[in-house]
Amino acid sequence: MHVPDGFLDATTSVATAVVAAGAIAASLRGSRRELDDRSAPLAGLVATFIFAAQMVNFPVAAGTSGHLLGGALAAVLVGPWTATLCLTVVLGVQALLFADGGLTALGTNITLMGVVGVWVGYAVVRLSLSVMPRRLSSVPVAAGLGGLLSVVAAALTFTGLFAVGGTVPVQVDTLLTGMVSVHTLIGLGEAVLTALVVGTVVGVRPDLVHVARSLRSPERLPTRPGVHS
Amino acid sequence: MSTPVLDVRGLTYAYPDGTQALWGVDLHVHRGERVALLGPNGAGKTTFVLHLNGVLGPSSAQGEGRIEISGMPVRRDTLAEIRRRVGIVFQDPDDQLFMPTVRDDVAFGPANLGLRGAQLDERVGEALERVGMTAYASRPPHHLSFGQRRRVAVATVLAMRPEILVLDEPSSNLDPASRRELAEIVAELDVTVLMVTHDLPYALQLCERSVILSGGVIVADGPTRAVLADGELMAAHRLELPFGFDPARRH
Amino acid sequence: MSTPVLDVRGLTYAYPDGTQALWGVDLHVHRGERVALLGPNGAGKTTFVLHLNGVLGPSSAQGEGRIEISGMPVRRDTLAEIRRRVGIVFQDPDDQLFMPTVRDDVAFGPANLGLRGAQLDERVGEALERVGMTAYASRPPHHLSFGQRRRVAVATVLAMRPEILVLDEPSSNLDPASRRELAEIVAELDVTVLMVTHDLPYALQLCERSVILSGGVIVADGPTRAVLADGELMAAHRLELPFGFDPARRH
Amino acid sequence: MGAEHGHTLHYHAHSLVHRLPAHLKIASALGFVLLVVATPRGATWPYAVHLLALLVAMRAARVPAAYLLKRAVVEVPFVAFALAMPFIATGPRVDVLGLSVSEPGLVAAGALLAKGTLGVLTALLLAATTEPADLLVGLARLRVPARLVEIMGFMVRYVDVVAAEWRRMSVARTSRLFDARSPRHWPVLARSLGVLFVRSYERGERVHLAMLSRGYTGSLPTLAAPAAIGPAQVLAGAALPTVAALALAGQAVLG
Ligand SMILES: Nc1ncnc2c1ncn2[C@@H]1O[C@H](COP(=O)(O)OP(=O)(O)OP(=O)(O)O)[C@@H](O)[C@H]1O
Ligand SMILES: Nc1ncnc2c1ncn2[C@@H]1O[C@H](COP(=O)(O)OP(=O)(O)OP(=O)(O)O)[C@@H](O)[C@H]1O
Ligand SMILES: [Mg+2]
Ligand SMILES: [Mg+2]
Repeated sequence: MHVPDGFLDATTSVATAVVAAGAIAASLRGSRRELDDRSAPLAGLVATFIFAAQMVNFPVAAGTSGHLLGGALAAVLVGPWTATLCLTVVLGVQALLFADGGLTALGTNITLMGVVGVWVGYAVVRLSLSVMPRRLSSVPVAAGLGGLLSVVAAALTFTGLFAVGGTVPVQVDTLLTGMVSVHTLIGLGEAVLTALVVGTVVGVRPDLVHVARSLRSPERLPTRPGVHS
Repeated sequence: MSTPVLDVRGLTYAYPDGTQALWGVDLHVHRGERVALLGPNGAGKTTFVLHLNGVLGPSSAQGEGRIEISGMPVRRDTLAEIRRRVGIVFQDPDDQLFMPTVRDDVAFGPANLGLRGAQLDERVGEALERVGMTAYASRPPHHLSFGQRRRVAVATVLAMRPEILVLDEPSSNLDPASRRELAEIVAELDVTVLMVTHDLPYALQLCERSVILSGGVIVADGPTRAVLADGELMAAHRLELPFGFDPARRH
Repeated sequence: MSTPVLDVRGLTYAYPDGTQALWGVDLHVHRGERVALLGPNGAGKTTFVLHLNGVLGPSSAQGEGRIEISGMPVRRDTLAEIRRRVGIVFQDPDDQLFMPTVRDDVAFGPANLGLRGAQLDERVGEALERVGMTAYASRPPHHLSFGQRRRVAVATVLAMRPEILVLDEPSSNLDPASRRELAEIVAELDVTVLMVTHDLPYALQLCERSVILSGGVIVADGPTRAVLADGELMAAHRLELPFGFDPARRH
Repeated sequence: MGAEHGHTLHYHAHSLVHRLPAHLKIASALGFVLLVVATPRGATWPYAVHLLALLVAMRAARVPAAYLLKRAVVEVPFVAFALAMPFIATGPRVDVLGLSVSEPGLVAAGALLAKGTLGVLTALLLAATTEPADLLVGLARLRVPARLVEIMGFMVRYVDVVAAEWRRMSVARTSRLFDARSPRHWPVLARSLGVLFVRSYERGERVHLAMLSRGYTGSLPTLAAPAAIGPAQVLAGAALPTVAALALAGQAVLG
């Protein structure tokens, strides 16, 4: 759903750019709380994965291209603030180096995928975790759900923006049905992949999963006798 | 007695997935000693070694205990100095080599120490010369054979001239001549050496003292010859002298 | 004489960056033979071995020559069958293990051969038992120690029951007892074995025949005892018997 | 078998454009695309001027047009959309080649194609002439927040690590009779994604720790100090947006 240059009118582009800039500023501040010495490399790796996932494009009938978004995955692994930064980086690199999504539409794309996608995904994950048993095995399920709904939410937002500031007079309801039906399908794929990746990571490195941090309890390690030199 | 160069007390460690690898390790090594660290697969040798310059440590997961290098505790604020003193050759050379060419990779450490220009070139040249990889200086390290990568990995650490040299199975994947040459290099250096190895003759040749780590604790510590001669101890920890090896032959 | 199980003629190969690693290799191995492949670091042993099941080959870069496994040429359309027959234990266990758990990883090959259910479990159980890793079946392989990973790597190949077993430095990073156990496993199996190693006593113990690959060509081929006894040949290719080793001791 | 280096979009050459400092190039590209987007739909010759300016820049960079065009396939979905637009858009209809299409849709499609193509080519030219490491330096000099540049730096490094780990894993799979084309095997691929994630992270983590072990403090020691920028370089950097601005102004005056 990368929006290219010239797809939305100037007002809408500027408005979303302002939203994106505000979100990035808040995330820079907010991510300090999520920060430790491993968070920058981890955020880099998450960005790499999302980058790869977004490369796989499916043609979407009456919209632009459709692909996995990764917002929920990022939020689960590194926390929502850092996740917004990750997606900002991914979208920035795509615009600068791969010409995917216009430079002038960067604000729009960050708003859609880095703000709406991330925060809807995160909210869904948190909500579902609060009603599920407090176990590590709940995390992948919640993450999958978050993945599905974040994609649908981003698609709805896109349609809304288009209705307000589209440069092409396409019937909004045609676009809406197209976007939502296709992105529900994509969302299912996103749900499966998010759950699988989060499932493996939670199984072997629960310390790397942001939302699983509170589920682990540190304890003192036992010792065994040995010889002393 | 003088302060030990390496002083470890009550070290425990569990990996993030909960596997506990160290169960209370105590070890003291004095200046100039060459100590072999023996033990079965999965004993915790690598885990232990990675604590010595703070690559692993309490901060990265659960664990307790105290490590001092020449009296300086390994802590977040001393790490830079610790890493200047302790040079580790990792068990997997792929973890160690990351620059685009062999020369850059060997230069990386000394350059971080502040060396530049001719001095830097000399350090790099000498280290590559020692491991016999001069001809490969401008090749990318990830395009070398396994044994060649291991030699470059050794060079990267030699070039930093550490006070304590820690080698995690340095002789594996080396051809026999390189293995002997490495032993000669290590014997020549005037540093404290801790060497993890499964090659018992190699340990006997190079190290006067041996320590057995098994199940996450030190279970034996003494002169290498005595340790290798204790059949019961050896068998209990999956150690045995290789086929055709005769410890009496050259001594 | 019967068709060789392994028949290689005039094999040349250059890596994509232009480094030529093989300069015309000829080798014939007959059913049931156990052959040691010796040679210095960078000789081209791994490059050669990776041709035997088509991981490397003319298609992946420049190179010529012909390889036949029991009379079947290694070509794109025969690869599936070739890989069923040739099992390679890679030099680096990280190149071999990729599934989330040790059990899944060992089961992967046999499952692709069509095994299911109890039969599959039995295969997996047996292979893990052989390398002594049963207790680790549900651990992720990338969280094992180096030696443990190597043992699992061996198990993944054993579980496929290949006709030809190719081992690239299988004993490196193994503790002494595991090293002996591996030798026993290999000696017990009724397969053709090609084993790359720098451990000459190990070669002597396990293989009646040795081949030296050096500078990308075969420079010697004969009974292991005779090859190891030829001091001049050995020295010319950076091979030497280790410290304390007495080839006469047990023979 | 370890990490590979270099990225595939960079076209190795030594030209004026390659040597321009990255932050100048980024600013120039950004300015140019902004002006392109601001060009009103329905205009024709200003787009021709933009394209001409871009072609001159490509010449100066000594990057073959074919090289850029091959990589412009990312634009294909938008082209498909643009081509569909005259048919699905609303508004008055006109006949083109015997087909009835929406007139505003046709105009919008033309503008979208022109803007999209110019934007894509500009970004590709920037990528072809700038190493990722330089791009990071350039972004830092343009005062992009340090944390974003840091994440981007790790991302660039991890691309290589992930690719190398993925290659290892696929060699391992095919050696044990795996066939990626058979749908029966897709669940395996999906499951190995999680492993790939953890493996890549841990490999990257160990390499990073190895770097720290050798005194790494966050910047590569061999990195030379940035060269001073001469007026000629500033002029060269400003050329592209200036031409575009003149074209726009001309359009406003002449109509
Ligand atoms: N990253 C990891 N996560 C979880 N457990 C691990 C990890 N690395 C190692 N372990 C476990 O910790 C224990 C000690 O491993 P370590 O690598 O220190 O052994 P080692 O003595 O070096 O063995 P080897 O001789 O095979 O190299 C083993 O049981 C191993 O399975
Ligand atoms: N990926 C690669 N790209 C380019 N050259 C390579 C690559 N891998 C190996 N080489 C080169 O090819 C030659 C043969 O390498 P190979 O790995 O086959 O040696 P080897 O006999 O297995 O050595 P070792 O005993 O150290 O494992 C060496 O000179 C090496 O530098
Ligand atoms: Mg180890
Ligand atoms: Mg090799």
